[in-house]
Amino acid sequence: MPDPLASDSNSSQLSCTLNSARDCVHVLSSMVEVMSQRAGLNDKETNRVVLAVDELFANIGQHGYHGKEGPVEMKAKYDGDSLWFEFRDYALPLMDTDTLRGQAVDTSQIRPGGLGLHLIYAIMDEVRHQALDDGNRWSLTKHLKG
Amino acid sequence: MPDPLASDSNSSQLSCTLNSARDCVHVLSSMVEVMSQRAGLNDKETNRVVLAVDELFANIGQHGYHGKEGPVEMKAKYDGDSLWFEFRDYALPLMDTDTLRGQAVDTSQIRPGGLGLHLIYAIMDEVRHQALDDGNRWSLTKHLKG
Amino acid sequence: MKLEIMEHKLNTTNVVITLNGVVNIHTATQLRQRLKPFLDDQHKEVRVDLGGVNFIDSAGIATLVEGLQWSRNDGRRFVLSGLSENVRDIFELAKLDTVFEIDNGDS
Amino acid sequence: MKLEIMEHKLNTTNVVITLNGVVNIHTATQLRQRLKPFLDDQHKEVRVDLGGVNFIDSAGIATLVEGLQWSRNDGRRFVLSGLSENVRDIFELAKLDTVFEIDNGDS
Ligand SMILES: Nc1ncnc2c1ncn2[C@@H]1O[C@H](COP(=O)(O)OP(=O)(O)O)[C@@H](O)[C@H]1O
Ligand SMILES: Nc1ncnc2c1ncn2[C@@H]1O[C@H](COP(=O)(O)OP(=O)(O)O)[C@@H](O)[C@H]1O
Repeated sequence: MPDPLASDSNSSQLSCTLNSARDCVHVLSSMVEVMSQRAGLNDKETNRVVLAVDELFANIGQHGYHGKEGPVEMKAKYDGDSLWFEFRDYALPLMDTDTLRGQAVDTSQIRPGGLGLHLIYAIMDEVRHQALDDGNRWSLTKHLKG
Repeated sequence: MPDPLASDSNSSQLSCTLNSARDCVHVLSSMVEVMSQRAGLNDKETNRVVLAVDELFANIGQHGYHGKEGPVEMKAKYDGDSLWFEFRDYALPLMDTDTLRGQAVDTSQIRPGGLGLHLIYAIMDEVRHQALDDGNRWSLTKHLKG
Repeated sequence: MKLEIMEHKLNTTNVVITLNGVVNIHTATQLRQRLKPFLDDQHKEVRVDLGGVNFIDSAGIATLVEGLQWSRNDGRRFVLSGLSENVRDIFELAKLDTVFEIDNGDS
Repeated sequence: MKLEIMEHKLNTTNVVITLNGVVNIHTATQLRQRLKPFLDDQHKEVRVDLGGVNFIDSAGIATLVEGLQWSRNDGRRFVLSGLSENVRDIFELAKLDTVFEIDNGDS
Protein backbone atom coordinates (compact mmCIF):
# COMPACT_ATOMS: atom_id res chain seq x y z
CA MET A 1 0.00 0.00 0.00
CA PRO A 2 2.21 2.81 -1.24
CA ASP A 3 1.01 6.10 0.08
CA PRO A 4 -0.26 8.51 -2.58
CA LEU A 5 1.03 11.40 -0.53
CA ALA A 6 4.56 10.08 -0.93
CA SER A 7 5.01 11.42 -4.42
CA ASP A 8 4.55 14.90 -2.98
CA SER A 9 7.15 14.34 -0.36
CA ASN A 10 10.28 16.46 -0.50
CA SER A 11 12.24 18.69 1.83
CA SER A 12 9.72 21.50 1.46
CA GLN A 13 6.59 19.55 2.39
CA LEU A 14 5.73 17.55 5.46
CA SER A 15 2.31 16.24 6.39
CA CYS A 16 0.51 14.34 9.11
CA THR A 17 -2.82 12.72 9.84
CA LEU A 18 -3.73 13.19 13.47
CA ASN A 19 -6.90 13.54 15.46
CA SER A 20 -8.31 16.39 17.47
CA ALA A 21 -7.25 14.90 20.83
CA ARG A 22 -5.28 17.51 22.71
CA ASP A 23 -2.05 15.56 23.05
CA CYS A 24 -1.62 15.74 19.25
CA VAL A 25 -0.75 19.41 19.59
CA HIS A 26 2.77 18.33 20.53
CA VAL A 27 3.19 16.52 17.20
CA LEU A 28 1.86 19.52 15.28
CA SER A 29 4.12 21.89 17.17
CA SER A 30 7.24 19.91 16.39
CA MET A 31 6.32 19.72 12.69
CA VAL A 32 5.67 23.47 12.58
CA GLU A 33 8.92 24.15 14.41
CA VAL A 34 10.96 22.03 11.98
CA MET A 35 9.31 23.66 8.96
CA SER A 36 9.69 27.21 10.30
CA GLN A 37 13.37 26.63 10.95
CA ARG A 38 13.85 25.21 7.47
CA ALA A 39 12.13 28.28 6.04
CA GLY A 40 14.66 30.42 7.88
CA LEU A 41 12.46 31.99 10.57
CA ASN A 42 14.25 33.07 13.72
CA ASP A 43 13.43 31.76 17.18
CA LYS A 44 10.82 34.42 17.99
CA GLU A 45 9.02 34.11 14.65
CA THR A 46 9.07 30.31 14.94
CA ASN A 47 7.49 30.55 18.39
CA ARG A 48 4.72 32.77 17.02
CA VAL A 49 3.95 30.52 14.06
CA VAL A 50 3.86 27.47 16.35
CA LEU A 51 1.34 29.40 18.46
CA ALA A 52 -0.91 30.31 15.49
CA VAL A 53 -1.06 26.68 14.33
CA ASP A 54 -1.71 25.47 17.88
CA GLU A 55 -4.65 27.92 18.13
CA LEU A 56 -6.19 26.78 14.85
CA PHE A 57 -5.92 23.14 15.96
CA ALA A 58 -7.49 23.98 19.34
CA ASN A 59 -10.43 25.69 17.61
CA ILE A 60 -11.05 22.73 15.32
CA GLY A 61 -11.17 20.42 18.33
CA GLN A 62 -13.28 22.68 20.55
CA HIS A 63 -15.64 24.37 18.11
CA GLY A 64 -15.53 22.13 15.03
CA TYR A 65 -15.69 18.75 16.77
CA HIS A 66 -17.14 20.11 20.06
CA GLY A 67 -14.54 18.30 22.12
CA LYS A 68 -15.24 14.92 20.50
CA GLU A 69 -12.48 13.18 18.63
CA GLY A 70 -12.25 13.59 14.87
CA PRO A 71 -9.57 13.41 12.18
CA VAL A 72 -7.30 16.38 11.54
CA GLU A 73 -4.82 16.47 8.66
CA MET A 74 -2.12 19.05 8.24
CA LYS A 75 0.29 19.82 5.42
CA ALA A 76 3.21 22.18 5.96
CA LYS A 77 5.01 23.67 2.96
CA TYR A 78 7.30 26.48 2.10
CA ASP A 79 8.83 28.09 -0.95
CA GLY A 80 10.95 31.20 -1.39
CA ASP A 81 8.01 33.50 -0.67
CA SER A 82 5.95 31.94 2.05
CA LEU A 83 5.40 29.33 4.69
CA TRP A 84 2.03 27.69 4.47
CA PHE A 85 -0.06 25.35 6.61
CA GLU A 86 -3.19 23.64 5.32
CA PHE A 87 -5.64 21.92 7.64
CA ARG A 88 -8.48 19.61 6.72
CA ASP A 89 -11.17 18.53 9.18
CA TYR A 90 -14.34 16.45 8.82
CA ALA A 91 -16.46 18.49 11.23
CA LEU A 92 -19.75 20.17 10.29
CA PRO A 93 -18.88 22.71 7.57
CA LEU A 94 -18.83 26.19 9.08
CA MET A 95 -21.08 28.48 7.06
CA ASP A 96 -21.07 31.67 9.09
CA THR A 97 -17.60 32.85 8.24
CA ASP A 98 -18.27 36.12 10.06
CA THR A 99 -17.47 34.41 13.35
CA LEU A 100 -13.95 33.98 12.05
CA ARG A 101 -13.05 37.64 11.60
CA GLY A 102 -11.65 37.85 15.11
CA GLN A 103 -12.78 40.63 17.42
CA ALA A 104 -10.64 43.31 18.98
CA VAL A 105 -9.38 42.20 22.37
CA ASP A 106 -11.13 44.17 25.11
CA THR A 107 -8.56 44.44 27.88
CA SER A 108 -10.80 46.55 30.13
CA GLN A 109 -12.88 43.47 30.65
CA ILE A 110 -10.48 40.60 31.14
CA ARG A 111 -11.95 37.16 30.63
CA PRO A 112 -10.44 33.79 29.85
CA GLY A 113 -10.99 32.82 26.22
CA GLY A 114 -11.62 34.65 22.97
CA LEU A 115 -7.91 35.08 22.30
CA GLY A 116 -7.29 32.36 19.75
CA LEU A 117 -8.47 34.08 16.57
CA HIS A 118 -6.91 37.38 17.63
CA LEU A 119 -3.52 35.66 17.93
CA ILE A 120 -3.89 33.81 14.62
CA TYR A 121 -4.68 37.07 12.78
CA ALA A 122 -1.92 38.96 14.58
CA ILE A 123 0.69 36.39 13.53
CA MET A 124 -0.23 35.11 10.07
CA ASP A 125 -0.45 37.18 6.87
CA GLU A 126 -3.33 35.22 5.37
CA VAL A 127 -6.06 33.20 7.07
CA ARG A 128 -8.44 31.33 4.80
CA HIS A 129 -11.41 29.08 5.40
CA GLN A 130 -13.34 26.97 2.92
CA ALA A 131 -16.49 25.00 3.75
CA LEU A 132 -16.49 21.64 1.93
CA ASP A 133 -19.24 19.07 1.60
CA ASP A 134 -17.88 16.98 4.40
CA GLY A 135 -15.82 19.35 6.46
CA ASN A 136 -13.54 22.36 6.34
CA ARG A 137 -10.26 23.40 4.81
CA TRP A 138 -8.18 26.05 6.58
CA SER A 139 -5.00 27.66 5.46
CA LEU A 140 -2.54 29.88 7.25
CA THR A 141 0.16 31.71 5.31
CA LYS A 142 3.20 33.58 6.59
CA HIS A 143 5.15 35.67 4.10
CA LEU A 144 8.90 35.32 4.25
CA LYS A 145 10.96 38.45 4.01
CA GLY A 146 13.13 38.19 0.88
CA MET B 1 -8.65 16.56 -2.32
CA PRO B 2 -9.87 14.54 0.66
CA ASP B 3 -7.04 12.44 2.00
CA PRO B 4 -7.55 8.68 1.62
CA LEU B 5 -5.68 8.13 4.87
CA ALA B 6 -8.35 10.07 6.72
CA SER B 7 -10.83 7.20 6.81
CA ASP B 8 -8.27 5.26 8.86
CA SER B 9 -7.86 8.08 11.27
CA ASN B 10 -8.94 7.48 14.85
CA SER B 11 -7.47 7.80 18.31
CA SER B 12 -5.42 4.65 17.87
CA GLN B 13 -3.67 5.58 14.62
CA LEU B 14 -1.51 8.54 13.72
CA SER B 15 0.63 8.91 10.62
CA CYS B 16 3.05 11.27 8.97
CA THR B 17 4.87 11.78 5.71
CA LEU B 18 8.33 13.17 6.35
CA ASN B 19 11.68 12.96 4.69
CA SER B 20 14.96 11.50 5.81
CA ALA B 21 16.46 14.88 6.76
CA ARG B 22 17.74 14.67 10.31
CA ASP B 23 15.55 17.40 11.80
CA CYS B 24 12.47 15.26 11.09
CA VAL B 25 13.51 13.00 13.95
CA HIS B 26 11.93 15.54 16.34
CA VAL B 27 8.53 15.14 14.64
CA LEU B 28 8.81 11.35 14.76
CA SER B 29 9.84 11.41 18.40
CA SER B 30 6.86 13.49 19.45
CA MET B 31 4.45 11.24 17.55
CA VAL B 32 5.99 8.14 19.14
CA GLU B 33 5.86 9.76 22.57
CA VAL B 34 2.17 10.66 22.21
CA MET B 35 1.29 7.16 20.98
CA SER B 36 3.32 5.40 23.68
CA GLN B 37 1.63 7.44 26.39
CA ARG B 38 -1.80 6.68 24.90
CA ALA B 39 -0.92 2.98 24.91
CA GLY B 40 -0.16 3.28 28.62
CA LEU B 41 3.63 2.89 28.61
CA ASN B 42 5.46 4.47 31.53
CA ASP B 43 8.12 7.14 31.17
CA LYS B 44 11.06 4.73 30.93
CA GLU B 45 9.36 2.47 28.38
CA THR B 46 8.28 5.50 26.35
CA ASN B 47 11.87 6.74 26.28
CA ARG B 48 13.07 3.36 25.01
CA VAL B 49 10.44 3.12 22.27
CA VAL B 50 11.23 6.68 21.13
CA LEU B 51 14.87 5.56 20.91
CA ALA B 52 14.12 2.45 18.84
CA VAL B 53 12.09 4.45 16.31
CA ASP B 54 14.76 7.16 16.16
CA GLU B 55 17.38 4.48 15.37
CA LEU B 56 15.32 2.95 12.58
CA PHE B 57 14.78 6.40 11.05
CA ALA B 58 18.52 7.16 11.31
CA ASN B 59 19.37 3.91 9.52
CA ILE B 60 16.94 4.60 6.68
CA GLY B 61 18.55 8.01 6.16
CA GLN B 62 22.16 6.86 6.49
CA HIS B 63 22.16 3.41 4.91
CA GLY B 64 18.96 3.38 2.81
CA TYR B 65 19.23 6.85 1.29
CA HIS B 66 23.01 7.20 1.92
CA GLY B 67 22.55 10.62 3.49
CA LYS B 68 20.56 11.97 0.53
CA GLU B 69 17.03 13.15 1.14
CA GLY B 70 14.15 10.80 0.44
CA PRO B 71 10.57 10.30 1.61
CA VAL B 72 9.85 8.47 4.85
CA GLU B 73 6.31 7.61 5.95
CA MET B 74 5.40 6.34 9.37
CA LYS B 75 2.18 4.98 10.84
CA ALA B 76 1.81 4.50 14.57
CA LYS B 77 -0.96 2.28 15.95
CA TYR B 78 -1.93 0.44 19.05
CA ASP B 79 -4.56 -2.00 20.23
CA GLY B 80 -5.00 -3.87 23.50
CA ASP B 81 -2.07 -6.15 22.76
CA SER B 82 0.62 -4.13 21.09
CA LEU B 83 2.07 -0.86 19.97
CA TRP B 84 3.16 -0.88 16.35
CA PHE B 85 5.17 1.40 14.06
CA GLU B 86 5.30 0.90 10.32
CA PHE B 87 7.84 2.67 8.12
CA ARG B 88 7.90 2.93 4.36
CA ASP B 89 10.87 4.22 2.41
CA TYR B 90 11.63 4.50 -1.32
CA ALA B 91 15.31 3.63 -1.07
CA LEU B 92 16.95 0.73 -2.93
CA PRO B 93 15.25 -2.43 -1.61
CA LEU B 94 17.58 -4.16 0.85
CA MET B 95 18.01 -7.80 -0.18
CA ASP B 96 20.60 -9.07 2.25
CA THR B 97 18.45 -9.21 5.35
CA ASP B 98 21.32 -10.88 7.26
CA THR B 99 22.86 -7.47 7.86
CA LEU B 100 19.80 -6.68 9.93
CA ARG B 101 20.18 -9.37 12.57
CA GLY B 102 22.20 -7.07 14.78
CA GLN B 103 25.52 -8.24 16.15
CA ALA B 104 26.48 -8.64 19.80
CA VAL B 105 28.02 -5.45 21.10
CA ASP B 106 31.73 -5.96 21.71
CA THR B 107 32.55 -3.72 24.64
CA SER B 108 36.22 -4.79 24.80
CA GLN B 109 36.72 -2.87 21.60
CA ILE B 110 34.84 0.41 21.93
CA ARG B 111 34.07 2.21 18.69
CA PRO B 112 31.51 4.79 17.71
CA GLY B 113 28.69 3.25 15.66
CA GLY B 114 27.18 -0.19 15.26
CA LEU B 115 24.79 0.37 18.18
CA GLY B 116 21.55 1.18 16.36
CA LEU B 117 20.35 -2.32 15.48
CA HIS B 118 21.43 -3.67 18.85
CA LEU B 119 19.24 -1.07 20.58
CA ILE B 120 16.26 -1.70 18.28
CA TYR B 121 16.37 -5.44 18.97
CA ALA B 122 16.90 -4.91 22.70
CA ILE B 123 13.81 -2.69 22.95
CA MET B 124 11.22 -4.02 20.50
CA ASP B 125 9.58 -7.45 20.56
CA GLU B 126 9.33 -7.82 16.79
CA VAL B 127 11.44 -6.25 14.05
CA ARG B 128 10.36 -6.95 10.48
CA HIS B 129 11.66 -5.93 7.10
CA GLN B 130 10.09 -6.43 3.69
CA ALA B 131 11.78 -5.52 0.40
CA LEU B 132 9.24 -4.03 -2.03
CA ASP B 133 9.60 -3.23 -5.72
CA ASP B 134 10.31 0.40 -5.04
CA GLY B 135 11.58 0.50 -1.48
CA ASN B 136 11.27 -1.05 1.93
CA ARG B 137 8.68 -1.62 4.59
CA TRP B 138 9.80 -1.88 8.20
CA SER B 139 7.77 -2.66 11.23
CA LEU B 140 8.55 -2.48 14.92
CA THR B 141 6.20 -4.04 17.47
CA LYS B 142 6.17 -3.72 21.23
CA HIS B 143 3.90 -6.05 23.18
CA LEU B 144 1.86 -4.41 25.91
CA LYS B 145 1.60 -6.25 29.20
CA GLY B 146 -2.08 -7.11 29.79
CA MET C 1 5.84 14.83 31.24
CA LYS C 2 5.19 17.89 29.08
CA LEU C 3 4.57 20.22 32.03
CA GLU C 4 6.11 19.81 35.47
CA ILE C 5 4.43 21.68 38.34
CA MET C 6 6.13 22.17 41.70
CA GLU C 7 4.73 24.05 44.66
CA HIS C 8 6.71 25.67 47.43
CA LYS C 9 4.97 27.19 50.43
CA LEU C 10 7.01 30.10 51.77
CA ASN C 11 4.75 30.38 54.83
CA THR C 12 1.06 29.98 55.61
CA THR C 13 0.02 32.84 53.32
CA ASN C 14 2.56 32.88 50.48
CA VAL C 15 3.10 30.18 47.90
CA VAL C 16 5.30 29.89 44.80
CA ILE C 17 4.26 27.58 41.97
CA THR C 18 7.11 26.71 39.61
CA LEU C 19 6.35 25.52 36.08
CA ASN C 20 8.69 23.65 33.75
CA GLY C 21 7.85 22.79 30.16
CA VAL C 22 5.02 23.76 27.88
CA VAL C 23 1.68 25.34 28.93
CA ASN C 24 -0.69 24.60 26.06
CA ILE C 25 -4.10 23.21 25.18
CA HIS C 26 -2.90 19.77 26.35
CA THR C 27 -1.28 20.70 29.67
CA ALA C 28 -3.41 23.68 30.79
CA THR C 29 -6.06 21.46 32.41
CA GLN C 30 -3.43 19.95 34.66
CA LEU C 31 -2.24 23.45 35.64
CA ARG C 32 -5.80 24.58 36.39
CA GLN C 33 -6.33 21.64 38.75
CA ARG C 34 -3.11 22.31 40.64
CA LEU C 35 -3.64 26.07 40.81
CA LYS C 36 -7.18 26.01 42.16
CA PRO C 37 -6.55 24.87 45.77
CA PHE C 38 -4.07 27.75 46.24
CA LEU C 39 -6.59 30.38 45.32
CA ASP C 40 -8.50 30.13 48.57
CA ASP C 41 -8.51 32.83 51.20
CA GLN C 42 -5.70 31.40 53.30
CA HIS C 43 -3.24 32.55 50.68
CA LYS C 44 -2.48 36.24 50.45
CA GLU C 45 -0.02 35.87 47.60
CA VAL C 46 0.27 33.27 44.86
CA ARG C 47 3.34 33.61 42.67
CA VAL C 48 3.68 31.60 39.45
CA ASP C 49 7.29 31.20 38.31
CA LEU C 50 7.35 30.70 34.54
CA GLY C 51 11.17 30.54 34.37
CA GLY C 52 11.16 27.02 32.96
CA VAL C 53 8.33 27.62 30.48
CA ASN C 54 9.42 27.98 26.86
CA PHE C 55 5.95 28.06 25.30
CA ILE C 56 2.46 29.24 26.24
CA ASP C 57 -0.74 29.36 24.18
CA SER C 58 -4.15 30.96 24.74
CA ALA C 59 -5.39 27.98 26.79
CA GLY C 60 -2.39 28.47 29.11
CA ILE C 61 -2.97 32.21 29.30
CA ALA C 62 -6.70 31.68 29.97
CA THR C 63 -5.79 29.52 32.98
CA LEU C 64 -3.60 32.30 34.36
CA VAL C 65 -6.35 34.86 33.69
CA GLU C 66 -8.70 32.70 35.77
CA GLY C 67 -6.12 32.69 38.56
CA LEU C 68 -5.89 36.46 38.38
CA GLN C 69 -9.68 36.83 38.54
CA TRP C 70 -10.10 34.48 41.50
CA SER C 71 -7.39 36.40 43.34
CA ARG C 72 -8.69 39.88 42.52
CA ASN C 73 -12.20 39.02 43.63
CA ASP C 74 -10.79 38.51 47.11
CA GLY C 75 -8.18 41.24 47.16
CA ARG C 76 -5.22 38.88 46.96
CA ARG C 77 -2.02 39.10 44.94
CA PHE C 78 -1.36 36.94 41.91
CA VAL C 79 2.15 37.52 40.49
CA LEU C 80 3.91 36.08 37.42
CA SER C 81 7.71 35.90 37.30
CA GLY C 82 10.55 34.58 35.16
CA LEU C 83 8.92 35.13 31.75
CA SER C 84 11.23 34.09 28.91
CA GLU C 85 11.41 36.35 25.86
CA ASN C 86 9.07 34.12 23.85
CA VAL C 87 6.51 33.88 26.63
CA ARG C 88 6.61 37.65 27.17
CA ASP C 89 6.13 38.14 23.42
CA ILE C 90 2.90 36.10 23.53
CA PHE C 91 1.60 38.08 26.52
CA GLU C 92 2.27 41.26 24.53
CA LEU C 93 0.53 39.92 21.40
CA ALA C 94 -2.43 39.03 23.64
CA LYS C 95 -2.29 42.57 25.11
CA LEU C 96 -2.20 41.08 28.60
CA ASP C 97 1.30 42.15 29.62
CA THR C 98 -0.16 45.18 31.40
CA VAL C 99 -3.10 43.32 32.94
CA PHE C 100 -0.97 40.94 35.01
CA GLU C 101 1.41 41.90 37.80
CA ILE C 102 4.69 40.73 36.28
CA ASP C 103 7.83 40.56 38.40
CA ASN C 104 10.79 41.22 36.10
CA GLY C 105 13.29 40.35 38.80
CA ASP C 106 15.11 43.65 38.21
CA SER C 107 15.28 44.92 41.76
CA MET D 1 17.32 25.29 19.88
CA LYS D 2 17.04 21.55 20.43
CA LEU D 3 20.44 21.28 22.13
CA GLU D 4 22.09 24.05 24.10
CA ILE D 5 25.83 23.74 24.72
CA MET D 6 27.64 25.85 27.30
CA GLU D 7 31.31 25.66 28.15
CA HIS D 8 32.91 26.69 31.41
CA LYS D 9 36.70 26.68 31.82
CA LEU D 10 37.57 25.93 35.44
CA ASN D 11 41.25 26.70 34.76
CA THR D 12 43.74 26.21 31.91
CA THR D 13 43.51 22.41 32.07
CA ASN D 14 39.96 21.62 33.24
CA VAL D 15 36.78 22.36 31.34
CA VAL D 16 33.10 21.55 31.96
CA ILE D 17 30.70 21.31 29.01
CA THR D 18 27.05 21.59 30.04
CA LEU D 19 24.35 20.21 27.74
CA ASN D 20 20.65 21.06 27.78
CA GLY D 21 18.07 19.39 25.59
CA VAL D 22 18.19 16.40 23.30
CA VAL D 23 21.34 14.69 21.95
CA ASN D 24 20.19 12.80 18.86
CA ILE D 25 20.90 12.20 15.18
CA HIS D 26 19.99 15.85 14.51
CA THR D 27 21.96 17.58 17.26
CA ALA D 28 24.98 15.25 17.65
CA THR D 29 26.91 16.95 14.80
CA GLN D 30 26.71 20.26 16.61
CA LEU D 31 28.00 18.61 19.81
CA ARG D 32 30.88 16.98 17.94
CA GLN D 33 31.98 20.33 16.54
CA ARG D 34 31.93 21.99 19.94
CA LEU D 35 33.62 19.11 21.73
CA LYS D 36 36.55 18.72 19.37
CA PRO D 37 38.58 21.83 20.28
CA PHE D 38 38.59 20.79 23.95
CA LEU D 39 40.13 17.44 23.26
CA ASP D 40 43.58 18.83 22.58
CA ASP D 41 46.52 18.30 24.88
CA GLN D 42 46.12 21.52 26.84
CA HIS D 43 43.16 20.00 28.62
CA LYS D 44 43.83 17.36 31.24
CA GLU D 45 40.17 16.87 32.08
CA VAL D 46 37.01 17.34 30.03
CA ARG D 47 33.79 16.87 31.94
CA VAL D 48 30.44 16.67 30.12
CA ASP D 49 27.48 17.54 32.34
CA LEU D 50 24.38 15.77 31.00
CA GLY D 51 22.12 17.09 33.80
CA GLY D 52 19.85 18.92 31.36
CA VAL D 53 19.69 16.11 28.80
CA ASN D 54 16.44 14.13 28.78
CA PHE D 55 17.16 12.01 25.71
CA ILE D 56 20.19 10.50 23.97
CA ASP D 57 20.40 8.16 20.98
CA SER D 58 23.21 6.12 19.42
CA ALA D 59 24.45 9.12 17.40
CA GLY D 60 24.77 11.07 20.66
CA ILE D 61 26.50 8.17 22.39
CA ALA D 62 28.85 7.72 19.42
CA THR D 63 29.95 11.34 19.77
CA LEU D 64 30.76 10.79 23.44
CA VAL D 65 32.61 7.55 22.58
CA GLU D 66 34.74 9.57 20.17
CA GLY D 67 35.48 12.03 22.95
CA LEU D 68 36.50 9.19 25.23
CA GLN D 69 38.79 7.72 22.58
CA TRP D 70 40.50 11.01 21.78
CA SER D 71 41.10 11.54 25.49
CA ARG D 72 42.35 8.02 26.22
CA ASN D 73 44.84 8.10 23.38
CA ASP D 74 46.56 10.95 25.19
CA GLY D 75 46.11 9.82 28.78
CA ARG D 76 43.53 12.48 29.62
CA ARG D 77 40.32 12.25 31.62
CA PHE D 78 36.89 12.36 30.01
CA VAL D 79 34.09 12.30 32.61
CA LEU D 80 30.30 12.23 32.26
CA SER D 81 28.08 13.58 35.03
CA GLY D 82 24.44 14.31 35.83
CA LEU D 83 22.90 11.39 33.90
CA SER D 84 19.11 11.33 34.25
CA GLU D 85 17.43 7.96 34.78
CA ASN D 86 16.40 7.71 31.13
CA VAL D 87 19.86 8.60 29.83
CA ARG D 88 21.50 6.12 32.21
CA ASP D 89 19.04 3.47 31.02
CA ILE D 90 20.18 3.96 27.42
CA PHE D 91 23.87 3.74 28.40
CA GLU D 92 23.06 0.46 30.15
CA LEU D 93 21.13 -0.90 27.14
CA ALA D 94 24.16 0.04 25.02
CA LYS D 95 26.41 -1.73 27.57
CA LEU D 96 28.54 1.40 27.80
CA ASP D 97 27.79 2.34 31.40
CA THR D 98 30.99 0.60 32.53
CA VAL D 99 33.14 1.89 29.67
CA PHE D 100 32.76 5.58 30.56
CA GLU D 101 33.92 7.25 33.73
CA ILE D 102 30.58 8.36 35.15
CA ASP D 103 30.43 10.74 38.09
CA ASN D 104 27.28 9.95 40.07
CA GLY D 105 27.69 12.98 42.27
CA ASP D 106 27.44 10.78 45.37
CA SER D 107 30.56 11.86 47.21
N1 LIG E 1 -13.00 25.77 13.81
C1 LIG E 1 -14.08 26.52 14.20
N2 LIG E 1 -15.32 26.06 13.95
C2 LIG E 1 -16.40 26.75 14.37
N3 LIG E 1 -16.34 27.93 15.04
C3 LIG E 1 -15.13 28.45 15.32
C4 LIG E 1 -13.94 27.77 14.90
N4 LIG E 1 -12.90 28.53 15.30
C5 LIG E 1 -13.42 29.60 15.94
N5 LIG E 1 -14.75 29.56 15.96
C6 LIG E 1 -15.66 30.57 16.57
O1 LIG E 1 -14.92 31.78 16.84
C7 LIG E 1 -14.99 32.12 18.23
C8 LIG E 1 -13.71 32.79 18.71
O2 LIG E 1 -12.64 31.84 18.75
P1 LIG E 1 -11.34 32.13 19.60
O3 LIG E 1 -10.90 33.53 19.31
O4 LIG E 1 -10.34 31.07 19.29
O5 LIG E 1 -11.78 32.09 21.11
P2 LIG E 1 -12.35 30.89 21.98
O6 LIG E 1 -11.99 29.62 21.28
O7 LIG E 1 -11.68 31.02 23.30
O8 LIG E 1 -13.82 31.13 22.03
C9 LIG E 1 -15.29 30.81 18.94
O9 LIG E 1 -15.92 30.99 20.20
C10 LIG E 1 -16.19 30.11 17.92
O10 LIG E 1 -17.52 30.55 18.03
N1 LIG F 1 17.89 0.82 6.48
C1 LIG F 1 19.03 0.14 6.16
N2 LIG F 1 19.36 -0.06 4.90
C2 LIG F 1 20.49 -0.71 4.58
N3 LIG F 1 21.35 -1.19 5.48
C3 LIG F 1 21.08 -1.02 6.78
C4 LIG F 1 19.90 -0.35 7.20
N4 LIG F 1 19.90 -0.33 8.56
C5 LIG F 1 21.01 -0.94 8.95
N5 LIG F 1 21.76 -1.39 7.90
C6 LIG F 1 23.05 -2.10 7.95
O1 LIG F 1 23.26 -2.60 9.30
C7 LIG F 1 24.49 -2.07 9.84
C8 LIG F 1 24.39 -1.87 11.34
O2 LIG F 1 23.53 -0.77 11.64
P1 LIG F 1 23.57 -0.08 13.06
O3 LIG F 1 23.59 -1.14 14.11
O4 LIG F 1 22.45 0.88 13.13
O5 LIG F 1 24.96 0.68 13.15
P2 LIG F 1 25.54 1.87 12.26
O6 LIG F 1 24.36 2.53 11.60
O7 LIG F 1 26.23 2.74 13.25
O8 LIG F 1 26.47 1.21 11.28
C9 LIG F 1 24.76 -0.80 9.07
O9 LIG F 1 26.11 -0.45 9.07
C10 LIG F 1 24.22 -1.15 7.68
O10 LIG F 1 25.17 -1.87 6.94
